[in-house]
Formats: sequence, structure tokens, C-alpha cells
Amino acid sequence: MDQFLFYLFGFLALGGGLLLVGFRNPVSSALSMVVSFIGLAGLFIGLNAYFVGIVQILVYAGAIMVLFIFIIMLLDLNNEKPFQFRSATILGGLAIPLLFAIQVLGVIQKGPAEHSEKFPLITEETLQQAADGFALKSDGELLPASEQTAIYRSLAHQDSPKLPDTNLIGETIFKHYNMPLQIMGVLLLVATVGVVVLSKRSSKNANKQN
Amino acid sequence: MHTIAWLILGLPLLSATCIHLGFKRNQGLSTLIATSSALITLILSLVILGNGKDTSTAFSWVGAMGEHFKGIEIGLRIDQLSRGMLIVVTGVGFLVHLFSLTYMKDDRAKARYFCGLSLFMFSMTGIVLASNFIMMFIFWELVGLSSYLLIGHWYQKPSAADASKKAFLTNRIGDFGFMIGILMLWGITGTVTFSELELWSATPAPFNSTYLGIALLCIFAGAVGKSAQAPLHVWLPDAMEGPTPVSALIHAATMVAAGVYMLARFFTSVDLEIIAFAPQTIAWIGGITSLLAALMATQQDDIKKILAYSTLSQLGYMVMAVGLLNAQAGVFHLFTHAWFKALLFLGSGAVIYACHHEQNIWKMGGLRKKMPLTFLTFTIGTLALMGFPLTAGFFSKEQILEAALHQSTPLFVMAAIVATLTTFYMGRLLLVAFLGENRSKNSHHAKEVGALMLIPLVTLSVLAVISGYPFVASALSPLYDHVDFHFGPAFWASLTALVVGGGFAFTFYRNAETDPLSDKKIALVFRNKFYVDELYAQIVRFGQDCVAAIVHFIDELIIGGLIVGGCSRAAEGFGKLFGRLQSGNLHGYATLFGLGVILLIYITVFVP
Amino acid sequence: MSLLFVLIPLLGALAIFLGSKAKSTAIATSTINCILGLGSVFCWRADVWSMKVEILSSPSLHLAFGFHDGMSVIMLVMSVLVLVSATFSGKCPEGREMLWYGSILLMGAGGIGAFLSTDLFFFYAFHELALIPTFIMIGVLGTGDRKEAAWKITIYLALGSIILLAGLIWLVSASGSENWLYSSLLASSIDEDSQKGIAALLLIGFGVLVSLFPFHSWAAPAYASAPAPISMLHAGILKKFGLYGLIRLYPMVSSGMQCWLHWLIVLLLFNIIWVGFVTINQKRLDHMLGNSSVMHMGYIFLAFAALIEAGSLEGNPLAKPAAVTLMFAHGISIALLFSLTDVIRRKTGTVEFVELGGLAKTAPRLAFLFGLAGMASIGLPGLANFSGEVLVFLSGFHSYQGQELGTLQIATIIALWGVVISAVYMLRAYRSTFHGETVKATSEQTVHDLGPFCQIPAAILCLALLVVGLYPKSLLGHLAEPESKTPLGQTAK
Amino acid sequence: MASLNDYLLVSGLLFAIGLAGVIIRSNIIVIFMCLELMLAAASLTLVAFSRFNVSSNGLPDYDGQVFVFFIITVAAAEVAVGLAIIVALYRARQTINVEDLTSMRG
Repeated sequence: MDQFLFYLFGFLALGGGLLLVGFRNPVSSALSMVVSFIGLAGLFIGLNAYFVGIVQILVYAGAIMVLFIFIIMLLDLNNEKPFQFRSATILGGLAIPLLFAIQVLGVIQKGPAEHSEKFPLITEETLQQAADGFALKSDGELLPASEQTAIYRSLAHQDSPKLPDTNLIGETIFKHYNMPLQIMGVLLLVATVGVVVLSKRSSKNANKQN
Repeated sequence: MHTIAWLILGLPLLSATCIHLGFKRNQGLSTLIATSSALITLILSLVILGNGKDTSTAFSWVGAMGEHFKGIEIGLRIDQLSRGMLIVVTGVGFLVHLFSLTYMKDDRAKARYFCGLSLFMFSMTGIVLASNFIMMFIFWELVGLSSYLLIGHWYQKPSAADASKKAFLTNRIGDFGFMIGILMLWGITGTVTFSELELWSATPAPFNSTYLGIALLCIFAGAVGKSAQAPLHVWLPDAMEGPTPVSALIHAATMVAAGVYMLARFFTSVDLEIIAFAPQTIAWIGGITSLLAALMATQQDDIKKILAYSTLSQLGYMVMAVGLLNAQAGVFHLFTHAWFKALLFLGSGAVIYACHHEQNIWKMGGLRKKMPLTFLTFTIGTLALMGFPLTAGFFSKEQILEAALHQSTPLFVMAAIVATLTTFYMGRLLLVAFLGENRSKNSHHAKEVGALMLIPLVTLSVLAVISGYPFVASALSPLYDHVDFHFGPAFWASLTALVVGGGFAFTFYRNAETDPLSDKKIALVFRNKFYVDELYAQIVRFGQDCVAAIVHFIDELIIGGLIVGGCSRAAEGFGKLFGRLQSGNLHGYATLFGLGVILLIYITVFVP
Repeated sequence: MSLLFVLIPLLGALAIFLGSKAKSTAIATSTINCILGLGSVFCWRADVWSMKVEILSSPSLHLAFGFHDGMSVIMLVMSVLVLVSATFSGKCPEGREMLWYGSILLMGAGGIGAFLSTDLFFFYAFHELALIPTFIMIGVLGTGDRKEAAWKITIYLALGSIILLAGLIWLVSASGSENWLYSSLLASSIDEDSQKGIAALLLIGFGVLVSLFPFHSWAAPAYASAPAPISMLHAGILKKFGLYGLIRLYPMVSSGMQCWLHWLIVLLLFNIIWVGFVTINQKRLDHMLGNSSVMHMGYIFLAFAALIEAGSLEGNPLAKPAAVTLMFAHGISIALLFSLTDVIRRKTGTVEFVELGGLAKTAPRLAFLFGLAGMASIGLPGLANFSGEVLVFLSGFHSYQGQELGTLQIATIIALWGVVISAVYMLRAYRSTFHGETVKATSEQTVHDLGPFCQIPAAILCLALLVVGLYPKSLLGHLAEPESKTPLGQTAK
Repeated sequence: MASLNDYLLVSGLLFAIGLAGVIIRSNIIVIFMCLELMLAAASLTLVAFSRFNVSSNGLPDYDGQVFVFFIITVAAAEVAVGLAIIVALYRARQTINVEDLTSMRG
């Protein structure tokens, strides 16, 4: 089953990508991009990265694709002139990715043997074991129930222990990557301002032209 | 005393500055300032002479640095040598100023001329009073500058501009040697001050006499340049392009004698018996110069050129005397020569002025009747130059001949031949220019010059006669060693020279219309100055200009073209190459990016 | 106080870029700077003036200014004099005042900043700051073949600067010092092997900046096509940066320099004789002056070689004063010459020798000033260059005691021939420009003599040449203070 | 369960497809999408390694996933700005065909 899902989503991702490149109409390309990203998100989830997978779908399929389509519509690019096949470009466009892919194969070949072993599943025992680590204080004593974290509770859940990866990512981000997170916030702000400025200036130019 | 000495040095400078900065517009005031400053310095020099005390004063120009270098001083040294030389400089200087008042009356740039004269007076007194070699070098160069300015006074004439340039450059070559000499002397003796050199000479530390000799010869190179000795004599005849009073002052009486003066300074400070080869070289160079110059003088037609070559010849005498370690005789001749040569030049100036700037003696003639007083004074000068008995030149020449006789027979013979030739060419000058018939319109209209010109002529002719007598010479001459006169070989030689030279001149040139000797081959060589100028022109053309052109070519080609140009061309080529990549086409960039990624992976992963 | 000299022109440049009236601002700031600078000479006392001003101080970088010793003072005086006359020189094209005067002030500030920085990093950085306007001005407002000249100077100087920077970084890292302060570098010792490499890098790096043979061919075309103030400032101030740096850094790498002495002597003789011949063959006044300035650098290098031969500053106490005096004199005289050449170019429209002649008749004041500057540059006594040159030659013979002539002495003698060469080209140039009959370009209808405004810069510079020439002690007196007594870093902040 | 190599292969191929798109296509919006695809391919690698590098307590190493989180954030910002630039570009030039946009030619 696992293997099948991997092939399915992998096929979705790669196929979406190929369609993205292949469609003449940008709207179709955008849609195939979403297909590709859904496949990718499936792969993420297959890697037990639930949070990232969901975010991938939310951001790309929800936000970015809408943006793309919106812009395509705005610019009214449907009647784009047909593909111009310039043989040099096509040749380069095929040869280089092909070379790249061959190299990737080579790299994989050279990689250590354990890379080709299947991932060990994350089982209940694993989770139990991990839970122990979250149950101890720094001096080795067991935490009292009042101080037990959500992560611990989720890991050590009696009936169905679950991997609380959102909590874990959250913990990692806020504990170890606090500063980058802040900077990221500023970056988003800058991007917002930048977009406003860019569109404003262009509107002014448009006025001038009129 | 010190104040007076500083005044003598400073007044001409002040005058030059005032004229240049303030009174250039007012020509009359400028001439007045310059002339009065010359007069005052003459009076002050006489005061110093009357005082008669040896003294020195100095201020530090460059401070001492370290133990070895004790600084450079600007100092004045007043002793018999400098006192006498001061009289010569300021005396001739003042008379020339006086003469110039008339001679330069109609010149539009009179102020500039007098400014130059004042500058010259400043520089020359600087040389005379200098207490050390570096200070002397400073003023040495400054007289070169004023000579450059005055020769080039009529700079619009290409010949004058070229002559001034030539004079400066030739002197520079001499100064090249002079500076090396000073540096070596400083290294050997540790000092450049004359008084300290005397001390050093009294108790010399062990040193290599060869290097001292070389240093001496290098210093002599400075004198070769300034006193126009062979092989750097070529500038002096050309320098006659300047106004005639300038020739009298600078190129006859004072500046050209500075070389002899400097040598005398050096020879009286340092005992040079031990390095005989250097003084001997100097003496031979002097002798050869005097002979060559005398030969060249016999075939010149320009009155000033004849006098210029005679100056060369007489300077050769002086240098020879100094080289024979008889500085007294050399300086004595310098002293008498200054008066009679200044007289001759001013006389020729008067003639040129009267003949409306005609300088060719073959276009004069018969001036005896037109300008009797000038003729008289000119004759006195000529006789003094010939060494006619009882004139000043006779006494000083006698001393030189004596010195040569005692030291070296070949030099004595050479000196005697020169004396003969001197009589010959001066006789030729006198006969052709003053006697005979008027040969051109200009000389026909000549008339006696005014009083302002005659005063210097008469004064100088008096000095030309009496300055050789012991009672005058011992008081005025910079160095004078009284030698009792006796009828020795020297006397007979000079008398023979007088008779033979005068006789030939009389035979060939009495009532001559053209030069009877001019068609002889040898005369052509003399007339063309042994083709030395042509030789130098070739040397300059090939040794300098061609080399410069080749060097410039190589510089442009190899350094500018291949090495640097190669670098810049390579940079440009790379730029073009990468500029081609910069196609502005996104596909191109993406392809390159992909290739780059592949290459990077290949290098990091697959290259062992 | 030392900060002021850098700050005033910088603020002036800033004001100009912010839109204040360019010409009057530039003249005002440079004049104030000049007055202050000259004032500083008269008040120079090592104990007061060696105090340094620190603006920015981090463990590794110190933006601080101060006078190391008399050499800094003399360089400062030279810079302010050249700067003030540069602002008066040349003719700014209509509408480019901001660029023109702003660049002048920036170059001045860069030069002064480099001379007064106590930190090697800023010493380097200020020079670079000054180079940028140089490149721009040559490329944008130059005459003749300006594009190529600008490229040439840019490539060369950038290359030289990079080599120099490498040398400086090596110097700092080899010394083990944790900052770039001159004083702490001076206190540290560097091992022999590194010294040798550092010395080579410094010699090449600074050498390119000073146009040492064979890195000289940028100079003449750049100076010829640069606008007058730019060639004045570069030849007058910025070129001295390299020599200043060499002498300043010399104590740290004294034994390393020793290895390159013979190479340096050969190169400097090429500078004097070879470039001298190149100069003789020039057919244009501006090219001739550019090459002559390259040639004269050889003399300063000769003084530096004398310093190297002696092994320490104390070993040859003449060498440093000689180099400094000659640097000062050359800076002033070449600036004057470039300024006047520009006047000739503007008045007659040409600087080709064959098209000139007889200018002395139509423009006597110009002829006098040019003659004075020319005579100064060929080392006529009474003008500043002579005192520098004579000291250089004396320093060359300092170690000579009557034995056989050493390499340095022979080099000095050969270099002396350069005095003759320079007289040849300068007098030829003067002869063909000012003497002789007037020609079409110089006739009275076309040429008028210098106006009073043009005379200001010339008068300032002439006066400086005369004062130092007639009484060199006025300059050298500032060098008497031994450097070891006032090490800069140790005085109060 | 698949192995690490499988994921890396998918990621590599996805990247190659994106690269091919960037090189071949001339519509700048599509090129932009392809870039997003390449970015996503890189994310896949990160997540795969995050899962592969089990940390001491037996759970995946979440540093990699945090990285992906950041990448997604930045990509969002990038798309916003990029599209704004494209709009501005279109307004100025009336084209979004990269073959017509060669004013950067050196």
C-alpha cells in the first residue's frame, strides 16, 4: 500500500510537472502545477510530514495558484501566440535536464547503501520510546502530570499514539529558529510594501501614458 | 661689515624683484633702480676692500641631520680672493649698466633687460662670496639662468632663443659633473665648506687620492661648462646673440671667469700636490682650448664672434695657469682680462650701435676717422689683449708664460703660439674694422657715440693699462703674487709673438677688401670652428633624439602595447566573450545556469 | 583638529551634491581649508598636534585622524595648497558644476584623509575614495582620447590598489596585530620571510600608484586628457600617496625591503633615464608634462632606495626629509604646470609644439609663470625642487666615505644625468611654446594674457615654491621632530 | 515504504522538468511556475532527509521541515512580488514573452 501510494503521488507530481511544461495555455499550466503540488503534498504526507504537506496544499493550491490565474486573467493572455520552436532552445531544454537527471541517477548510485533501504515505519513503539524523552525533567525525574506537554500527551496517548508533528515543528521553530521567524515576518512585510509600490508606480505610468 | 656684505648680495635681488613686480611698466624707473643698485654695490665693495679684514658669516639653510650631514649653509666668505673679485664684478657691472642706458635706449623690453642684469649681479656676487660648494652651486645655476634670460632677451629671433637654450643646456652638462664632484668631495672630506676644507687639507685623514682626483676633475667639469672650455665651449660664441653689453659683462668679464674663480677657490683651499694627474689634465684642457679658440678666431667675420673666441682663448690661458698649480697667475690674468675684455666688448658695442647693428667687420672699415675716441679706447684694449708691453695684459700673460715654462715645455710652446695668433687676429680686427675705407652704407653714416657710452670706455681703458702694475694689482686683484720682471725666455717669446703676429696681420689685411686667406682649405676649417658644432648636432640628433624616439617607440610598443596593452586587450577580449553570453535572453541564462549546476555537481561528486 | 581638514572638503562636497552653489561652495571650503592648513604649519608642535581624533572605534577598525609626524603636516600643506588652486583652475563646462566641483573636493578630501589616517585600512580607503571621481571626471569631462585614458588609468590603478590591499592584509596578519592601527603595527615584529613578500607586494602596489617603471604608461595619457584640476590633484596629491605610504610603512618591513633594493634601483633608473628619453620625444605639452612627472618620481624613489640601503630611518637621516621635500616641491610645481598648460590650451586651442610659438610676446605673465614652474621642475636653485633634489643626491652619497663607489652612488650619478635630460625637454618645450615668432594660434588677436582670476592659483603655488626654495628650513624644520618621540597611538585619545 | 533514493530520484526528476520548462518556455508566467516547481523539488529533498535522519529520540529531524516551512513562506512572498513585477513589465512593454525582453544584452 505504501509503495503504491508513493508511486501514485510520485506519478502525479511528475506528470503534473510535465503537463505544466507542455501545455500551451498558461491557465492549463497553472492547473497542472496544482496537480503536481498535490502529488508533492501526498509525498510529504507519506514521509510523515503532515504539517508541511497541508501547508503546501494550502499555500500553493490555495493562494499561489489563484494569484497566477488571476494575473493570467488580468493580463488576458489566453490568446498567446503559439509556441515558437527554436531548435537550439529545445535542444538545450531537453539535453540539460536529461544530463541533470543522469547525474542525479549517478549521485544516487554513489550514495551509501543505507539510502536505498526502505524507511523504517514510525510505529507505536517508536512513539512510546520518544515519549519517554519528553517525560523527563533535566535531572532525570518524571514530570508531574500538570507539566506534561501536548507533545508528550499525544505521543504517549493510551489508545492511539500519534506523531504530533505540528507541535514538534512549532517547538523547533520557536525554540531554535525564533530569530529567522521574526526576519521572515519582516520579509513578508517588505514584500507587501514592495508589491504595493510596484503596482502603484505602474499605475502612475499608465496615467502618464494616458 | 657683515651687514655690508649681505647688502651687496641682497640689493641686486631686491632691485630685480622690485622691477619685476612693480615697475615693469615704468621703463625709466626700472633702469634707474638697477643702475643705482649697481652703483651702490660698487661703493659697498670698495668699502669692504678698504676695510680689508678677512671674515665670514653664515646662516643655516638646511639644518643638520644625523652625525654625518652637518646641514647646508648660506654663508659669505670675505677674503682677498672674494674682495678682489667683487670689485671686478661690481665694477664691470656698474659700467655695463651705464653703457646699457644708451645702448638699450630704444628697446621696448628695457625693464626686463635691467631686471635680468640685476638678477645676474645677485647671482654673480653670490658665487663670489659663497662660503661653500653647495651655495656656490646654487648661484652657479642662477648665473646660468640669468645668462639664459639675457641671451634670450630678443627671444623672438629664433637664433637668440636657440642660443640661450644651448647655453643653459651646455652648462647643465657641466653642472652634472660639478654636482658629482661636490658629492664625492663631501664623501671624502666630510665637508663642502672652504674653510673646513682648508682644515682638512692641513691634517688629512687617510684617503684614496685617486678618488679625490676624480672628484676634482668632476668639479672641474663645472668650470668646463661655465668657463666654456673644450669640449663644452660651443655655447659661448652662440651666446653673442644677446645684447652686446651683456656679452661684455657676462660672457667676457665675469660669469665665464667664474669657473676659474671656483678652481682658484678650491686650489687655494686644498693642497693638491699629491694628485698631480688631475691638475695636469686641467692644464692641458686649458691649453688645448686656448689654441683651438685662437685658431677659430682667425677666420671669423663677426666682430663679436672674434672677441668671443678670444675670450675662450684667454679663459684657456687662465685654466691652464690654475692647472699648473699657479692659481695666482690665473686669477691675475682673470682680473686684467676682465677690464680689457669688457672694454673691447663695450667698444664693439659702440661700433655696432653706431653702425646700426652691423656686426660684420668687412662691412665696416674706416671707423678711425668717424669715431676717434672709440678707436683709441678699442686700440688700448686690443694692445692689452695682445700683451703689448706696459699694458695690463702684458704683465698677467707674462706670469702665465713663466708658469708654463717652469712646469711643462709643450704647454709653454702652445701658449706662445696662442699669443702669436692673438696678435694676428686682433690685428686683423683692428685693421679691417677701423682702418682702410668705409665699405658699407652703415659704416659711412657712423658717428661718435654719446658721453654715457664713452665714460665706461674711457674708464675701462685706463684700467686696462694700469691694472697690471703692481701697485694697482696688489690692492685690487683677487690673488696677486708679485714676480720681479726679468728679460727671460717668457719675455722674448711674447715679444716675438707680438712682432710675428702683428707682422702677418699687417701684411695680409692692410687695406684688404675681402679676406685674402678665406679660400684656403685650412681657413675653411677654422671658419667652421673645426666642425665641432656640426659634430655635436649629430651627437644630439643620434645620441639623444634618435635614442629618444626609439625608446619612446619601444615604450609604446612593448610596455604600452604588449604588456599593458596585452593585459587590457585580454581583459577586453574576455569582456567581449562574456558580453556575448550576456545576451539578455532568459533562455540563454537558464541554459548557462543548468550547465553550471551540472558542472558543479560533476566537480563535487564525480571528480575524485 | 586634524579631523577638520578631512571634514571640511567632505562637507563641501556633500553640500554641492545637495544642491548648494557649486563654485562658490568649493572655493569657500578649499580656501578655509587652506588657511587652516597653513595656520597649522605655523602652530606645529608635536605634542599638541599629534593628538588624534577618533570617530569610529571598533576592536579592529579605527576611523581616526591625526598627524604622525612632520611628514603628515607637510603633505597636508601640499594638499591644501594644491586643492585651493585646483578649485580656481580649469574651466567647468556649462551645467556640470556639481560633478566638477564635487569631484575636486572629494579628491582633495580623499588625499588629505589618506595622509592623516592613523589606521591603515582608512589610509587605503580614502585613497580609493579619491580615485573614483578621478576616473569619472576623466571619462566624462576629459579631452581628447578620454575614454581610453580613463580605462587605462582605471585598470592600472585598480590593479595596483588590489596588490596593495593584498600587501596590507598580509602585513596586518603577519604582524599578529588584531587591528589595523599604524602604531600597533609598528610595535609588532614580522618574520623575515613574510617581510620579503610583503615588501614586494607593497613595492609593486604602491609602485603602480606612483607610476614606477614599467607601470608608468597610464600616467601621461591620463594627465593629458583629464580636466586641469583633476590632473593637478592626481599628480599633485594622490600620486604622493604611494610614496608617503612606502616611507610610512618602511620601518615595519625594513629588512624585507633590503632584498629588493637592487631591483628598485634598476627600476628607478629606468624611471629617470628611460622615461626621460620618452619625455624628450613628446610632441605635445601635456604629454610631456605627464611623462616628466613620471620621471621625477624616480628621484623620490632614489631617496627611498637610500633609506633602504641604510636599513633604518636613523641610518640615513637625510633620506626621508629629502623624499618629503621633493614630494612637496613636485606636487606644487606639477600642479602649477598643469594649471598653466590648461590655460594655454584654452587660449590657443592647441598644445602641439609645432602649432605654438612666441607666446612670451602676447602673454608675458603666462610666460613668466610657466617659466618659473618649468625651472622649478628642472631643479633650479631658489625654487623648492632644487632643495629636494640636492638632498636626494646628498642622501645617495650619505654612506660614501671616499672608498669605491657603491651601487647606490653609481645610481645617484646616473640619476644626476636625468637633471640634464629634464633641462633638455623643458627648455625645448619652453623654446617652442614661448620663444620665437608668434604664429597664428598665438597671435595678439587670439590670445590675451592671464586675467587676475587665473593668476590666483598660480600665485599661491609660485609663492609656495619660492618660500620653500629660498628657505627650505621653513619646511624641513617640521621634520626635525624625531618620529620615535611621538608615536601616535600612545598619546591621549 | 519507499527508500530515500526513490524520493531523491523523484525530486531530481521534478527539478529537471522545472529546468526544462524554464529553458524551453517563453511565457514568463509559465517560467515562473516552473521555478516554483524547482523550489518544490528542493523541498521534497529536504523533507526526505528530515525523515531519513532520525534524531536520537527516534523522531524525524524537524530542522529540515522547518526549512521547508520557511521556503514556502519565502516562495509566497516571492510569487507576490514577482507577479507584481510581471504586471508592471507588461504594462510597460505590452509583452511577457522573454524573447522580446532582451534589453539586458551586454
